Amino acid sequence: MEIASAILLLIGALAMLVGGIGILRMPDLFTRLHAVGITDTLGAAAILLGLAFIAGWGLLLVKLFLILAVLLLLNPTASHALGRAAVHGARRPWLSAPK
Amino acid sequence: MKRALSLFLLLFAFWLLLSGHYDFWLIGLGLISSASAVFLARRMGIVDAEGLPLDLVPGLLRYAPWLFGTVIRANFDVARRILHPRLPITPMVIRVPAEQRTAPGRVSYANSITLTPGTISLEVSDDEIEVHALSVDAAEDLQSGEMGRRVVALEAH
Amino acid sequence: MLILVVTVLLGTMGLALIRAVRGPTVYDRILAANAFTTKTIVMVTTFGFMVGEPGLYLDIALMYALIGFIGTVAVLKVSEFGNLGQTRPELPPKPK
Amino acid sequence: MVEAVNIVLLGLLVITAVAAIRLHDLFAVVMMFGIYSLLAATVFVVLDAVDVAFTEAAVGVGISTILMLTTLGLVGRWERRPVHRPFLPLLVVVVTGAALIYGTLDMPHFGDPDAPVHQHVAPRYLEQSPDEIGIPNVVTGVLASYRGYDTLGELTVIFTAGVGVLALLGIRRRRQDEATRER
Repeated sequence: MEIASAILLLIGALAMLVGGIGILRMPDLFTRLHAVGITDTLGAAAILLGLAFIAGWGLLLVKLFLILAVLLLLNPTASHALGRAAVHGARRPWLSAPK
Repeated sequence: MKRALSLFLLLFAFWLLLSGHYDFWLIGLGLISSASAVFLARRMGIVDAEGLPLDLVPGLLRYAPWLFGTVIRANFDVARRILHPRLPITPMVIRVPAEQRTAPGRVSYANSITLTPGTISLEVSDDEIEVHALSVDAAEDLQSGEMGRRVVALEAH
Repeated sequence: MLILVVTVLLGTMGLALIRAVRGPTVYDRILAANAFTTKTIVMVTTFGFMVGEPGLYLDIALMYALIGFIGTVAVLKVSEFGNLGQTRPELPPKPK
Repeated sequence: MVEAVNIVLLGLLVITAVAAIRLHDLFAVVMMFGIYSLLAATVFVVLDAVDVAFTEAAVGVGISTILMLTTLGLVGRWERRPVHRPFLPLLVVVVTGAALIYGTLDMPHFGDPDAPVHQHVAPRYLEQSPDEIGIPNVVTGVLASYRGYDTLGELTVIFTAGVGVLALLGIRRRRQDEATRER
């Protein structure tokens, strides 16, 4: 149980770190959105699941899953809204040369 | 009416969960506030198939695990690209057909696309979704249409 | 382990903040603020477990999640329409 | 460890504040203020002031952001060039700040159990309020019952302020409606 939790927490922390690096390294807004996607899905999910292993059965577990559900439902909506607003604000995505 | 009742039960369950105190007086207050929230929502006219998509719930139980697996695989792919010293990304904008019949179905599809790192839905129209993809692989994965088929199946339940 | 996670999360909050400071477009700042909110939520939750009193902190994290989303959507609405919907024409009434 | 978290959060807070001052795009400044409020709320959480954190998050991240954005809809997005140099205000602020910091030197140490605040009514609130009022949260009990009239007065003030703000923000809409009607 403890080991599973530790592994999940480690994966989550790494994903958060990679996402943060991605936000800095990516060349434009739209590619940065993908990096945010990592922190929002794998990062948050792995850390919250890892904490769920520590929490054990009870109200805490339900609340942890509630937070996770809220994040997984709302974050893509926010990302989509951001991308859409940027397109409408005449930001053209940086595109690679076609192969 | 059925939707209003289930919304009331959902809200009340949420209230109980956050309250943590279960005596007569406080539970009574919770009942009153949930009931007034449902009343207001009905007056606003948002208790319908779009505001409370109960029809999608049974199918969701089968769709969620598959989506979870896909999202994790996509995560590792994008993470590898971010950490790669030469940043091997080929951003592109593609259009994928959205064959879902209902608005909640299309929204689920668009949200699933965004939830998967590597693809982000930019614009949703009646029969198409404009998608920004980080790499050729991510775009091809989406264009294979498996996710779209599964969301259509999610609606059929 | 929890201490490590909180440290990493604080670090990534810093990374998101750098993006918010550097911009360059306003959308990048919104994106950074959004990512920052997510990281704060997870950080507060983990911090609650670290100090051994998770119940309180979970409620706060939940509220951050809900309010942060409202904030982001309000900001995006303004950036797209120029205001929060005061000057948009009335939608036609829904048929009953 | 808790102190370390606090220091890091305060450091991020300073960075955010400086960035908010230096930016000239007011829209971006609102974003920085959102981050600032979230950080401040998190500092309150770390200091165990959970109720204050709730308020700060709800007001700072939620309502103020929306109010400031509505204001931007009225006044435009870009900061005007200041008319005169801000050296005198800077001097006033620095002197006031120094006086306040000097004043804190006489205050009891942070978290000191012998501080006057913790001697007078606080123990009674903590020990008796569950029996006397029956509200599980002590802070709510104090605000809504022991200091009920205070809270009522505060609510009146906040309500008046809210009416004033809404009246200011609503002007533009009526004019535009009339303009469209005349057209």
